[in-house]
Amino acid sequence: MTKFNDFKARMIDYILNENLKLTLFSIILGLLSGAVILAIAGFNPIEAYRLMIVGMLGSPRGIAWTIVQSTPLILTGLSVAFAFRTGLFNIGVEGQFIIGALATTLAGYFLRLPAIIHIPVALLIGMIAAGLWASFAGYLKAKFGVHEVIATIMLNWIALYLNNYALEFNAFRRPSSESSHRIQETASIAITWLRDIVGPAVKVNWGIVIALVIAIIVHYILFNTTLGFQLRAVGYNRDASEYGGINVNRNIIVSMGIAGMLSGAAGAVHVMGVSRQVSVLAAMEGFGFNGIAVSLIGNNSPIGVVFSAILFGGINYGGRNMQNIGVPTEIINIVIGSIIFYIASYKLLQIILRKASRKSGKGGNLHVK
Amino acid sequence: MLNNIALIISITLMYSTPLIYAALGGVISEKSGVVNIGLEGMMTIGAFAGAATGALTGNPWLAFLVAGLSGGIFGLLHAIASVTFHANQVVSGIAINFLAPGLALFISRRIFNGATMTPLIPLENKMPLPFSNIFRSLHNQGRFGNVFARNSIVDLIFNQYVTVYIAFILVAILWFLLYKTKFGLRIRAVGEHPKAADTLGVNVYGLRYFCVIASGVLAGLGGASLSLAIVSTFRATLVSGQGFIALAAVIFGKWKPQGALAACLLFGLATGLRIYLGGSAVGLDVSQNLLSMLPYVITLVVLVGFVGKAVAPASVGLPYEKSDK
Amino acid sequence: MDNYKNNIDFSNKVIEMKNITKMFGNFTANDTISLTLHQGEIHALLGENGAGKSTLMNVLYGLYQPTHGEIYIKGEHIKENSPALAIAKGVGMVHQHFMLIPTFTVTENIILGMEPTFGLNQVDIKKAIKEVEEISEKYGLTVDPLAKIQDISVGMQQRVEILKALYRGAEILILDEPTAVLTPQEIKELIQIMKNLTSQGKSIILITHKLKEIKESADFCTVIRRGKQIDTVDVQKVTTDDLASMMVGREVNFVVEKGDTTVGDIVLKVKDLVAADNRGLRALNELSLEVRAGEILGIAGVDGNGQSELVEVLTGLRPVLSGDIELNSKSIRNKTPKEIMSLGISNIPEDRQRRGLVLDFTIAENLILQNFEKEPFSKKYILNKDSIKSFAKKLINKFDVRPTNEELQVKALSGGNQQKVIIAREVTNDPDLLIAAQPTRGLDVGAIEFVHKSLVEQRDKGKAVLLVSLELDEVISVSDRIAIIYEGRIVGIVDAKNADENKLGLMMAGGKLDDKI
Amino acid sequence: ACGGGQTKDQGQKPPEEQPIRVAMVTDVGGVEDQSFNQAAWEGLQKANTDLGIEVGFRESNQEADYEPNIDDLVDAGYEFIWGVGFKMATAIKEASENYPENIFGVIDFAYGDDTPENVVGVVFKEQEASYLVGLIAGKMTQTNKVGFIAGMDIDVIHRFQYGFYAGLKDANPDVEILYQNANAFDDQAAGKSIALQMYQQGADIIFHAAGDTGTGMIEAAREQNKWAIGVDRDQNYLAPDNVITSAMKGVDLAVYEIAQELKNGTFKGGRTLVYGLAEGGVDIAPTSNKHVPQEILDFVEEQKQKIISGEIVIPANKEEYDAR
Ligand SMILES: Nc1ncnc2c1ncn2[C@@H]1O[C@H](COP(=O)(O)OP(=O)(O)OP(=O)(O)O)[C@@H](O)[C@H]1O
Ligand SMILES: Nc1ncnc2c1ncn2[C@@H]1O[C@H](COP(=O)(O)OP(=O)(O)OP(=O)(O)O)[C@@H](O)[C@H]1O
Ligand SMILES: [Mg+2]
Ligand SMILES: [Mg+2]
Repeated sequence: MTKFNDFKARMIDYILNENLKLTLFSIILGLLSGAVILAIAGFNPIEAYRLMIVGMLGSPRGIAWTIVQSTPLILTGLSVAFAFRTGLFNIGVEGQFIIGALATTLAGYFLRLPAIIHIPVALLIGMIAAGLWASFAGYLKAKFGVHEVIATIMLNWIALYLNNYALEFNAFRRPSSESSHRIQETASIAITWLRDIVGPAVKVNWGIVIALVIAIIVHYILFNTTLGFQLRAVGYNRDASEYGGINVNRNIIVSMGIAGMLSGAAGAVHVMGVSRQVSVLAAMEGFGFNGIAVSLIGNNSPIGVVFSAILFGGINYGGRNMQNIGVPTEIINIVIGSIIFYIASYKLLQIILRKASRKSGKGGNLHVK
Repeated sequence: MLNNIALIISITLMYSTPLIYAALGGVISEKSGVVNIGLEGMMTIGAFAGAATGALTGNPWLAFLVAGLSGGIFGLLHAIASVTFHANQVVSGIAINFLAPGLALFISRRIFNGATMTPLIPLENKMPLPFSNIFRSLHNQGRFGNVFARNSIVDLIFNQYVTVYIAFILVAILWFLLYKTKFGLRIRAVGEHPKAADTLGVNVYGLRYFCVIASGVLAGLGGASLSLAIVSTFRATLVSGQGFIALAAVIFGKWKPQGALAACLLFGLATGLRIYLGGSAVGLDVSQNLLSMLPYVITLVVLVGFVGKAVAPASVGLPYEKSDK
Repeated sequence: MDNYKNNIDFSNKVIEMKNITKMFGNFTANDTISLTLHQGEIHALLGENGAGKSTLMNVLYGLYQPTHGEIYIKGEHIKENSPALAIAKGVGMVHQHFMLIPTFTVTENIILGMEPTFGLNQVDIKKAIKEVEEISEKYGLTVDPLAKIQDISVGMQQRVEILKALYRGAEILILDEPTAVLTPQEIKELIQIMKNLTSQGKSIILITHKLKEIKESADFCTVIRRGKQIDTVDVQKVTTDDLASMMVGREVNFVVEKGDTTVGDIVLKVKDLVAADNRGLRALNELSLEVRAGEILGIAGVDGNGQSELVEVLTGLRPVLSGDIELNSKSIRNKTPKEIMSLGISNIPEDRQRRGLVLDFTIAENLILQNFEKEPFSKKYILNKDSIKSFAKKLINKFDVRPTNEELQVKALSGGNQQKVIIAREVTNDPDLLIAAQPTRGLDVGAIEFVHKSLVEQRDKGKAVLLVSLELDEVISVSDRIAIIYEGRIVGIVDAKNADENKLGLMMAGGKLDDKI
Repeated sequence: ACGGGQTKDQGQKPPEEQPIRVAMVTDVGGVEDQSFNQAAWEGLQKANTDLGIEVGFRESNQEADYEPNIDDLVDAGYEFIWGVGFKMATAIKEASENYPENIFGVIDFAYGDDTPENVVGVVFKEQEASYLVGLIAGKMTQTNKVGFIAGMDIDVIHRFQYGFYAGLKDANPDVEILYQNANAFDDQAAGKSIALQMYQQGADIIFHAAGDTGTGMIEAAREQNKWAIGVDRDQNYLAPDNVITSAMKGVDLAVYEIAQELKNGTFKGGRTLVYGLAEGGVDIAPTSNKHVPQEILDFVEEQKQKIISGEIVIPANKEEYDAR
């Protein structure tokens, strides 16, 4: 019960906190910038945004899709955030996602198990595979001093080709397709009954629950366990941690491993809930790079990541509705880019907000960090 | 065999060139203490602006210039965020990776009737091959046998687009700038210890602005070296990840222009090998997917085996805040 | 009017700061402080940690703008001050935390911002080196112009800082705690250098916590407490005790109070220890020593003779090449820091911000940095926040850490309070051996008193204490026995009661004593 | 309607027929990708102008967009929805089950006997067009070396590949074939490098089935002043002096014809439409006469008729090719 109160207190903290205000303000400014571009290009920004919002919130279907699209982003965002918290830049989420999806598909297709076992097993196998994959980058850093940014960038591409290589095998590839066999029904986390409500084609699945539970676990690990304590200590000050008896190298590997597991969970949930297969990849799908953005919008905090993933997923999903009036899809990226840009320039926002509050006579205290 | 080697070298140069520009951009920015993860986006906008200008005006040099400028504009954006407003530099860079490609496609659709691909530039309006005529005339003189013939070893290696030579010259210039001039001394000081530089009256913000904008210009040129020389058009997928490879090359090359050059060449070479080995003429019976991993695996192996720990400029990634204004 | 240590030209006021107030947000760091510096004068600035000394000097140097008040340099009213302007007006500042670029050479550091050039703006390094050599000769500040900062001693770095100012033609030098990291020898040299400078017409503002130095070198002293100016006094007319009580607002006890001790068994035994430094050179050269329960063994030596490496080897951060270390008769050679810690060694590290603390962690988190895996702070990998909190509250109270909020990040604490956090943690570990490396560096007298008391307390509880310090005074007054380290070897051990500063100094410099005491 | 100031004339009109609404979901690359998606869109636009059919599209930026895009179009009231590209086969099939009232089509995929009643698959006999360009290459090569660049090692590409090989060998048994799989549809630099290598090894004509990667190949042809053969559309405009012909695929035709059927009410689902030479769904580019001598074109025409009549069957994969 105290645990819950603690969590609730943190939630309230987060919601009332300065960063959130700035984030919201960034979102508004980002949307305004997008509006300017829309207007310059000759579209009616209000109509375009109306379509976007109706797209994401106007119907149970839209809300459901938004959640479905946001689910993997919560997990990839958590992965980036977790690594950031421990002083590592995990730019390899993309590859870890691919590995997680691949491993889960293998487990989902080849294993014959009752659903109650199959689902957790497939999820875990995806997470572990991706965890090992990422911890390899951690190992290279710990053992040879290879910068994790290079290692993970290289591993992204290796993962992509590994996925395609796996699909060269006839036992795995579905004949006359560019995809693998489908996972067994017992490994699916689809919520079929909900489809009657939100629409038959919406891939509603338990992934969101898994993602939220994992977000809480990540938060808990970071702030309430000895592991999190060590990882954060190493993230902030490697030398002091070493002096304090913490095994820094082991922590780098563990941290990358956990970050990888989170990306792997994203891949697993995507497979079990939505795609049910993996396909030959011609290019990066972007779950990982979007995860970086999600993490940053969410201020690298697990709770923030959940909200920002939903926002990101929502804009991405709802934004496509703007095509109805001929707005090209790139606008979505421009809007997202602007939001991130304003979030980055929080100092600018502080200045604007301070001026505004001075004018309105409130004179709020606006110190961030 | 020699011809094959020459061909591999020429493919190496081709693949490396855009990376060299962008990596140099990364070097100068990070030397001054600003991480530039937006290289990818800056390359993309440069590739687009170059190809579009080239297609519209037919003037490759103007196109090259515009590409640099457009990269520079995004550099400026990055500088405003990360220098003036003390943004988290990674965040700002990521923003650019969303904004720049988005804008490139958006503008492309506006000016080319909805097309996400720019019109092909005629051969004669691409960046020039400066030695092409010399080689041809030398060859025509006949005194040199077939040494200068098309696709001879000499031709394959040395008859490159001018962008290749410019890239190499830029490496030398940047090296000179950073390590021989007072400007370079100050840039490096700002990247290592901005406060120390500040207390000596060195203009930390000014230098960082310069370096980050230059970084954008270089990345933009790198994009244009793709769209104005290697090919002659822009597509959304043209850059696809090369900015990140360049970023890796910066670190791989230990934040030095010559190091980044070596890293880019290594990557290009690995790609060249992959292409060479993948040809049916070699008769290697290996999955293309495994072969495609080669450049990335080689990079990792070299890093582990030969390069060792790299030390970044001490203040890279940290916004410099004057304690008081 | 006469008898000043330096040739002061009282008719020439080179600096006048009038009623300077500097606020950070709602916090007043300087509260209407006035200060006058005459040509040729050495003016000391004294105050506890956080009193506002550095802030005042940063205002003078143009790094901060004053909230109120006026600055005159050589009679000229300075309005929009900036480092560049201050430099141009002849002000040079040696900052408390060195402003040197470790990967640059001495020359590069000195000329930065004022580089001689030729051709295409190329740095004329030859000319630069010549100029550096010239000034360093003129003022007796010998340096190796081509050495990298990271390879030279702090004393040398200090000289480079002064040279930086002089290279810019500084007439007025601000030295912010220049002696905090120097050896006694280097301090002597520095005082000589300062006198050289004033005799050549320079004026100096000196910040230091060491009253002895003020007495030795300064003419006037301005005392600041909590941002307020207490007084400006003629140094000749006051005693060190007067200065100390002015500064802290109470009487300060300089004598380390310690009774006799009963020495017990050998706790630490180091035998023929060999280890390398960062560059792979031999830093410890068959070093042997013993520390017994209930005694403080002080290591005296000039910086760079293997002290840091010794501490690192003892705490498991640096590999032993040969020789052995025994703790309570068990070898701890090449064990991990964690194992060593659990066997009973605690350590107050030399570099508290880098090694001692995670600055972004709270006080509470720093207090359990080594013990978070133990009960009651955690159980089965889960942290127990309540017990962490109450533990922190207890220690904050016991060790008088201020402010008392255990949720505060330690980066918000002053140096002295940061040190208290470390001491609280290490002492509470209840070690058999406590290693204290430069434990009072940069602390004010009040804080120093506290640290010394803590060390003696440990000894009295029957613990072994190894004190490594560059402050000879400190080593003599705190230790029971003193081991002199020279070139990675213990070259002599003396009883502290019989210690003689001159003899120790001689041994520290490599000289031999005929008779071992 | 002009008499007596009638104001309620709308009401008296016979209820106008609701226009038929057809939309498509693009693959990555967007609707103006100068390729596949664009061809489909052109077919729809023609249906719009000629037949008054209301048309729309949704662009996908990644695979995960397919399903929401299809769903959106259903929601927006389109009754017929195209998935452009075999990668959308799964999504289209599922949509057809979820929305039995709607009709769906997929380009480049055959569900065979499993084709749902409200789905139509469209496939092309790429091998037939490839065979014809193979004939041209076989006849025109001067070095007796011809190259083929694959985008990936997959079924669709095999149809191009083995049809091309068959044509080459039929026209010129001595010809040596250089093959390379670029393993990417979007790597222009790879396409160019591979082509340079092939030209250097003596090939004088290269055919590609590699999407954007092939654009790089055509660039190499321009620079080396060698011959190239385009794919999917008439790619001569990319290098008018070098692209001698292209193996075209009439995606626009298929899309248009289905629209016509819808309009006429003759549409029937549950089947796979196969577009070969006979149906006019594949062919060589109309610009082929710019570079290919008339006698070769005549020969090609002759062979084309034989294919149409069924006299020659073109191999669509390695097994069939080896069996010849
Ligand atoms: N940039 C700043 N922002 C806010 N407060 C500051 C800042 N710099 C200093 N302070 C505050 O001003 C007070 C005076 O700090 P200052 O550095 O001048 O102390 P000091 O006398 O130099 O101490 P020490 O002896 O430890 O060097 C401190 O209590 C500190 O909290
Ligand atoms: N930007 C800041 N905001 C708030 N407090 C600050 C800031 N900068 C410095 N301080 C505080 O000012 C005080 C003095 O800072 P300073 O850097 O001079 O350290 P110090 O107290 O002298 O420590 P040390 O003894 O290690 O030299 C410290 O308490 C520090 O926490
Ligand atoms: Mg100070
Ligand atoms: Mg201090």
